[in-house]
Amino acid sequence: MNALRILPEIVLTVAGILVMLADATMAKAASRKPLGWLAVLGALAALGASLWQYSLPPGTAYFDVVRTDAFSVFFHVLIAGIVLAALLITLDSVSDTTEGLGELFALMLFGSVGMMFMTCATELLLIFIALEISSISTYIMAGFRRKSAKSPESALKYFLLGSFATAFFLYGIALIFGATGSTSIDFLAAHAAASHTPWLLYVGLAMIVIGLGFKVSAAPFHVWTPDVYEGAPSPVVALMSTGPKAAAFAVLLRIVYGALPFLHAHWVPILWWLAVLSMTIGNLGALRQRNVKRMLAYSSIAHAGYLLVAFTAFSADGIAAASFYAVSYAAMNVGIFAVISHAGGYDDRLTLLDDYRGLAYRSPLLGGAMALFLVSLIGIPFTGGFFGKFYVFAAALHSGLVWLTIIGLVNSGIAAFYYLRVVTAVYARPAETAPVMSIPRPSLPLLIALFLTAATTLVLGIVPQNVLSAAQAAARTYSSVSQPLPTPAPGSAMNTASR
Amino acid sequence: MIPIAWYLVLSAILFSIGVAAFLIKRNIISVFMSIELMLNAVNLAFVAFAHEWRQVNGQIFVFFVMVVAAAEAAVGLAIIIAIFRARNTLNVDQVDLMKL
Amino acid sequence: MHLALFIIFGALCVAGALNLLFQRHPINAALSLIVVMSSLSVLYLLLGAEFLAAAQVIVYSGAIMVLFTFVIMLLNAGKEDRTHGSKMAYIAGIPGAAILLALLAYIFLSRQGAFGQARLGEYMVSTAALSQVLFRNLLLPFEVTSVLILIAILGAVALARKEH
Amino acid sequence: MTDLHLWILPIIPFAGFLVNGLVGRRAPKPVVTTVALIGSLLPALWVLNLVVHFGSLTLPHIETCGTWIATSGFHANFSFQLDQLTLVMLCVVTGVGFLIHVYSVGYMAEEEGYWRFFAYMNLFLFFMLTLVLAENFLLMFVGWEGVGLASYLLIGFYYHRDSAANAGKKAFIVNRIGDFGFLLAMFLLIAHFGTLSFSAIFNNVAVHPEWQGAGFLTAIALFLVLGATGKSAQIPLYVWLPDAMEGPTPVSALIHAATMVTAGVYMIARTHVIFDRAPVALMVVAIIGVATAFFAATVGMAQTDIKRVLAYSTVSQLGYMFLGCGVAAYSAGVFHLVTHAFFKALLFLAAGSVIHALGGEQDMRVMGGLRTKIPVTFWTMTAAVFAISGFPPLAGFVSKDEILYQAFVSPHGGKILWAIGLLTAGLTSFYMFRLWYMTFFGENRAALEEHGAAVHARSDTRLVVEADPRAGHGHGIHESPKVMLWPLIILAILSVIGGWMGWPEGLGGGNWFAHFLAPAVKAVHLNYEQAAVALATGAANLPNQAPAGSKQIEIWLAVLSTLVALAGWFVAHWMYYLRPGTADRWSQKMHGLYALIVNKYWVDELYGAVIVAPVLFLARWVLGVLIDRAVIDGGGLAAGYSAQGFGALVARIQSGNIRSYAGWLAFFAALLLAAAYFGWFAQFVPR
Amino acid sequence: MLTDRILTLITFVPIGGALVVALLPRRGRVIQIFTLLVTLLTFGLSLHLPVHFDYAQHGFQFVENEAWVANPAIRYHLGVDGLSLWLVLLTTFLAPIGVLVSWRAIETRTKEFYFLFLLQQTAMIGVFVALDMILYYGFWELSLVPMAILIAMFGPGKGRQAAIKFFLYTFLPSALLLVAILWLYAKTGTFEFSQLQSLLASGSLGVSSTALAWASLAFLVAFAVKVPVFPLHGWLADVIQEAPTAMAMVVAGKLGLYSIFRFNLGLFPAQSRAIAPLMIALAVIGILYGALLALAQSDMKRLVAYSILGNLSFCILGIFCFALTGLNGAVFQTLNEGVTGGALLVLVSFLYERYGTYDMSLYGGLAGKLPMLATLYVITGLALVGLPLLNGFVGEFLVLSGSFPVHPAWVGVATLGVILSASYMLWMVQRIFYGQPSPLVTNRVSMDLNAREHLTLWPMAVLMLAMGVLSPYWIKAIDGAMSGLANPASLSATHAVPTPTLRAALPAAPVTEKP
Repeated sequence: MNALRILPEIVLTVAGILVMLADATMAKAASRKPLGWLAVLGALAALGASLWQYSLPPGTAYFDVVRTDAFSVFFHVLIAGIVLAALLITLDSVSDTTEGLGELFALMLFGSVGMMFMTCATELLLIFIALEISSISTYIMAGFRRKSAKSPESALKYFLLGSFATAFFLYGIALIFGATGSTSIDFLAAHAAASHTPWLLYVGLAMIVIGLGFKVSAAPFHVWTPDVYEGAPSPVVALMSTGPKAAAFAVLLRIVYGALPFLHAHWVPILWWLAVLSMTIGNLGALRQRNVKRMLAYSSIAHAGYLLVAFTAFSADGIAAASFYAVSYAAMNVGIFAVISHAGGYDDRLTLLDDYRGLAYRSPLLGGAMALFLVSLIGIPFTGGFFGKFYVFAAALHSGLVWLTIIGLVNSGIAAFYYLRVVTAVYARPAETAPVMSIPRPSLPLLIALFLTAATTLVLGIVPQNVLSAAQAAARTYSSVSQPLPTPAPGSAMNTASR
Repeated sequence: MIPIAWYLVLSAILFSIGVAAFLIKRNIISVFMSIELMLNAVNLAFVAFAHEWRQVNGQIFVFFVMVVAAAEAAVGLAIIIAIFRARNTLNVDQVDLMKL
Repeated sequence: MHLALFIIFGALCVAGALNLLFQRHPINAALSLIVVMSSLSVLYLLLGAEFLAAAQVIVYSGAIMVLFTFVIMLLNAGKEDRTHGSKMAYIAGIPGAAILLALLAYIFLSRQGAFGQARLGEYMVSTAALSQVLFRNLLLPFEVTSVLILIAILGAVALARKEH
Repeated sequence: MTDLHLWILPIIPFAGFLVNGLVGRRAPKPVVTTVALIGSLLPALWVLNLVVHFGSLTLPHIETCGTWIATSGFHANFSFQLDQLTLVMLCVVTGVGFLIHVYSVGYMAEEEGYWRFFAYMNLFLFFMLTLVLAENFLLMFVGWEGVGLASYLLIGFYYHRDSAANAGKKAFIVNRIGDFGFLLAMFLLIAHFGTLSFSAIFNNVAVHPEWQGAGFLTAIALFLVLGATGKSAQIPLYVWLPDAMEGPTPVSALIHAATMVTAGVYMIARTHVIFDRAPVALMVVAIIGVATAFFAATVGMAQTDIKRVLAYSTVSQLGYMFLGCGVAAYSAGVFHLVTHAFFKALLFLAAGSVIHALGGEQDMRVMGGLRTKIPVTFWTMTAAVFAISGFPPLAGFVSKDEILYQAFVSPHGGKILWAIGLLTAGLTSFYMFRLWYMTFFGENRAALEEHGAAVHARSDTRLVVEADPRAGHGHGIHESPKVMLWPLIILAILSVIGGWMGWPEGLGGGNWFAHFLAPAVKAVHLNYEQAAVALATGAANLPNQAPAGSKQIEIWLAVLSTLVALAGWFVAHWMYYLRPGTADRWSQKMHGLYALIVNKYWVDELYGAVIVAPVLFLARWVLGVLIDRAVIDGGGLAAGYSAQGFGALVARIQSGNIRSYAGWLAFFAALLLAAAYFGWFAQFVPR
Repeated sequence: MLTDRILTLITFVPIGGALVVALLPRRGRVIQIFTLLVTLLTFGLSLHLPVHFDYAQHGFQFVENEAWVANPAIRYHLGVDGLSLWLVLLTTFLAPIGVLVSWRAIETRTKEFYFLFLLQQTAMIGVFVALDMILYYGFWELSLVPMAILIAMFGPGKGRQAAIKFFLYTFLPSALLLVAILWLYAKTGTFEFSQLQSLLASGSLGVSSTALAWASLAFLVAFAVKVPVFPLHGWLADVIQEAPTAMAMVVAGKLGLYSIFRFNLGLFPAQSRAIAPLMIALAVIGILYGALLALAQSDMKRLVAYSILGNLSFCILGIFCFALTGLNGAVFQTLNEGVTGGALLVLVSFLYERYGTYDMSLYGGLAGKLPMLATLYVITGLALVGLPLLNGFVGEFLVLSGSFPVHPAWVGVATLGVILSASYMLWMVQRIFYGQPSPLVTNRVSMDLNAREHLTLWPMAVLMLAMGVLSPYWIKAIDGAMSGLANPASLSATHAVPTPTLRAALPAAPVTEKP
């Protein structure tokens, strides 16, 4: 029974080990792509296992170290989906001779084990270890393009600054431990309010926010993001801009909503400022970027800001909105990196905005997909990006955060500029002087990845009900949030009667 | 009889020196070492709090931090080797290819 | 006795840390760090963490720092140049570190009454007691650590492997 | 109530327009001609039918054939009305219209845009008939704008010529200024009456004597006057009419002399109930009328282009009609309208015949001695010249004299108005005879006989150039074909006898016309109680007590005006027949005055400098460059650049240096911790 | 029954067509023909609406109302009333024309073009039929995207800049619109238009009037930019200059104006009245400004753009005087602008296809070479400047006459616009068609309108005449929808005639006109 509660993690670990072993036994010159398919199978199995976990009754395992509930399963499914797509993207963009491919696939699988543990752990110790698993695997993957000058630098920056932030995170845990004598989320939720040293909690929480803020690239702890995204291989960016982030947000939710909800008067203002700064700095920074990956890095900062807005709502809707947003952001961001890593390749042939001019001429499919994802990133209705943003800000406004909503939506308006610049570039005529770029034919994995992400993006925008219900079920696992989900509209009986 | 708070202050001093060292050191390996210093500072706090609460969990946490630090060290040093191969420098100021 | 030990090894810690800060050769820095770590193990002992004190010496001073020194040697790292690549580190960073120190020290000292006293030998955690918790309540994290180590090995191999 | 199907009247020419407009380009010329003539003849016949049945009608006869605009707050129908005034206008429009159509068949025979011309002409008839038949202001406005459109199209008929295109545009725009007044008048009417129906409004006004002199009625009337000055080419909006002579001559005859330009007069007569309640507006009308009459006459004295002389003459004569209306003698105004239609149409057609004869020459200075060469034209024109100059018993004398008499005796009039009118009559006589002499007498100054068809360069017709050199055409001065001459003759007869239907009572006539028209245009009378109310409410200037004139006065005034006309003739005779060089000498002697007149008082230049140029400057530079480019575009750009500037600041953080990043992190971490510990944030969150 | 779902059909047939277009081969004119058929089908379906519309009833008809998302409570709620009825028809009517006008103008990347074109159709129709705020907002925002991409793809000059300018101009205020919608939701718990309307009207929400004023302002600005209203028109000229004709035809006017009618007047009647003086002033400025700037242009498309600005300002004037007649006129004028402005853009594009420039100074003397085109050009121009019996007059007249009693001075100044509009229109016609043929015109052989072009233009020309002569057919539906929005005082036909007090005291004296 215990094992079933961590079944997806086990599946992924096993798959990772299999990939690793197979890699070791294969001939040096042999193509490692079959390993990728093996990893894809593992991810699929993990996805199935995660979905299967919905049938489990909510409960804990291993002495209350992990808990399986609607919340953790929601994020498990999300992470399994992300890693699945990331693997497919990797398969598409690498060649048979790409170095260290076997390790890359294994690392992706192992990294997602960490991410998954982050979302289901209810013990800060496990959270810390899981966070390290996910972080360290990403540090490594960021440096995987060893021939490039940028990739190791990216890894180094990520590694050094990440460890720096981890130290803060760890200090925060220490202080919380110091305030309560425990590192169990459940214990904190039950007893932390009675701590006779609440100021240790304030400071500890702030340190945790710093650490996690770094992981989710929330301003002002965002500085690493553009550099790291620029240097890392695109398929890896697809993973690391979504998976660890979603997991880190889940952790933040666990801590602020699950463990320390009674401190909301302290953390809501902190997150408020983080949200405002992230949105503003992210969007303004992206305005001038000509490098598409850097631009998307800034964009991811901004999106972290939008997601933080949901946190500040301090309501069940806020949790649901944050969860929903994580899904929609993952879909569109993985999608756009699928396009970028296919068009630009594993070794980043296309970097600048102008390189993407006329992409839709070379490949209508890629151009169209890119436009779709960008439109979703802008937040145009009938895409996941819109509904996520809408739900986030609806939750914020419902909690009376008028100014935050205004700042956020004005920011999304500014953001439209740089996204649209890419859209228009993709659809503009290629410059006569530009060298003809050769876009490889879309491979099967790419098509699957694009279909997955595009379909998710559209489904989330057009028929969001199922995912929304799942997110709301996840939110309901937090009994701590006093504010109930808003009641149906007054006179909703009339709605149904009027037809 | 030492107040626990003194241990905590000591941990804070070490942590801050670690931060300062991270900022000042130019050699990447030294920078990495300052991170280790910061982790050690945190460990001290953990142990102090464990003593305060008479909770063994705090010590176990430290144990895990050591493990993690070891793993990090392995990976970190590998990254440093990789960057040295790519750039032939260990000066952190010269690893700023990507900017703006 | 306790106080004396605390002051001596606490001062050693700080001195080692400051030495790390000001030494320009990485080997010196590494040695300073070893001083810090070793002193810390004594402090752990003072706080009743005998297993940790041992692990500190074995893992940190013994393994990790050896690795560091090995890499320093391997890469033949010399005295670091005082390059001036960053103004921000001085404009924002050092004040930041100072604020951090001041803030934490202020908090701990102004509220020191909230904490108890550490008395030598009053609270000793035996390795057995520790392992009771470690291998029972925290078994899963312990097992998960294996994944972490696996990753570290995998990553170190992948990154540091000779290019072909 | 008998249904007269009044809607058929305008629809017929409209059908003609559609047929010619859609298929005329490919249709053979006879078909075009037939369609066009049917389009103008059938309405004329229908009007005859109306005349026959007129006695049996209850007047005003109103027919509604559909709703045009309908909201809950406002309603306007396609309603037509027939009363005496309408009938008179119908006769003029269809009668003269048909004659000019016939004339045009000859005149335009060789034109390339033959079909286009007739399509436009029928379109004009459609709108003009709509105008006079309308039972409400809105439908009248349809005709009002429509005739403007037809006028625009016809003036610009030779669109390849810039001057013609400019003139058309000018006509339309200046008319639009008038329409602006018309529109505002309608808005006021709607605001005060909730409807635009003539009968509803007029009945309402008629039963409210306490509105005598009321401000809103005066405002309405003054705005209507603005409209009328546009259409009827009065000061200050007359400037388009002389330029309108760029159009083919039949157009000038039909639209810019006989019918369209009189629409303003018709409108004032039609809405006289309002004007009766607005004495101030009446006075304005009278002053504008007499001023225009005099002013245009002076300009006409110095023009050398035959059509321009006639154009200014038209402006001047329209001023007389305004004067008539302005002294509340609406029937006199309308009567002059009718007679003027005859003789001015004739003058234009005859002038067209002259131009035709000379192969397109319009400059009188190179004419002369044509009397014998084109006798029919000469004689018919002579009739018209005498008529317009006011020689008894011709039409012009009767109607003009009626106006002057009314101006003299009417309580709304005044001796000054009369005196200026009389002076103008002399001027009219002078410039008409000047034209007459310069064109038909003296020696032929035209180069045509020597050089053949050399003088067509500034022609309005390419007759000579493009016609195949058949006999009588293209070579030498020749009389026009019969199809052009018959309308001249008919109009000449009408110019002679047309006035007799309004022969004044003072000179022994019955003034049948005035009596016939009276029910439609007679000023509102007050019954006793209403007068009492009017006095009690302090409304001054009760309208139209019976004019305090007498037969004596009427006779004396008639004699006086005849003498004045004779004087004008004599001066012209002396200057242009007996001593041909006199005019030049005088013009040199009175150089300033002459320059003033010959340059039309520089009014065009003045308007250009005071209105057109500033407007264009405003549009191009102030609004276009300063506001639109600098402020509005610039504002957007500035916002964009400032956002990008902030973006640059954000990018500054991204120095690429790890230590800098760490410094940044450390600083904000410390700040965040301090803030969290001291609880600063809670105070900085705007709710 | 299909007819129960008629609005869904009309709205989503285009997008269904778009999906098929994406799969069609890029061969020959397959895509064009297919798109034409789809748009014709949509138009045919939309004809169902006026035929089966109950003109006696003022509420929403053909209603479809189902839950879409449970929480937040978003509903799939569609319906039309007298206001949206004709706007839907206008949209579906212009769609086949858009295809026809693009027939030759868009030769490359047809698949993308028609895909986005059809997407745009769905978005626009959706805006008019959606009765749930979020559904509405969805279509509203969606309508920006195809437009922006098409401008960027096909803009001959600075297409990309224009696209971005357009998008930002409209998207930024729309963000504030979303804030306002969400705020209302937070206060009322519903996104449904009718419920919001009754809740706001009841005044039982307990929100401050200041807050409501800000909310209404957010609505207004978002819509005013899209119209555009005077100082917010910065995008218009650039966009119309760069956009493909089929898009330029629909970019301005109806969406924004409809939204002002529906939401600003419908939800915030009091706030709209409070801001009316400003809007009226802006409208009047806009009328004159648009006309004057049109006068200053030498580029045809820019001229048309400014003329559209001026003409749309009439609508704003009519709206914010709150007189029933004026409101009717404003709706009618909105329709006019779609037809007439669209036709003018089509004509301009036909000229461009022949001579490759929009610069009027290079033209001249075309009337002789292209008589049919010239004729239709003049007709359209006259409709635009408000010649009676054509549609423009009815709209302008209703707007001005209806608004006049409310603000005589402003309306009087606005009426000056009729002079200026005639000036620029006739000047344009003169510069293009009159005078001697320019070198450009003489050096290039070009045919007069061909069959396709006739087919493009005549429906619009006929509609201009029909709307000018048979306006009650349109207004009977509009009037019903507007009666709820107007000031009560303006409803009665009796106007401000000073009632004579003395008359009552006097014996009734029949007035006779003595012969």
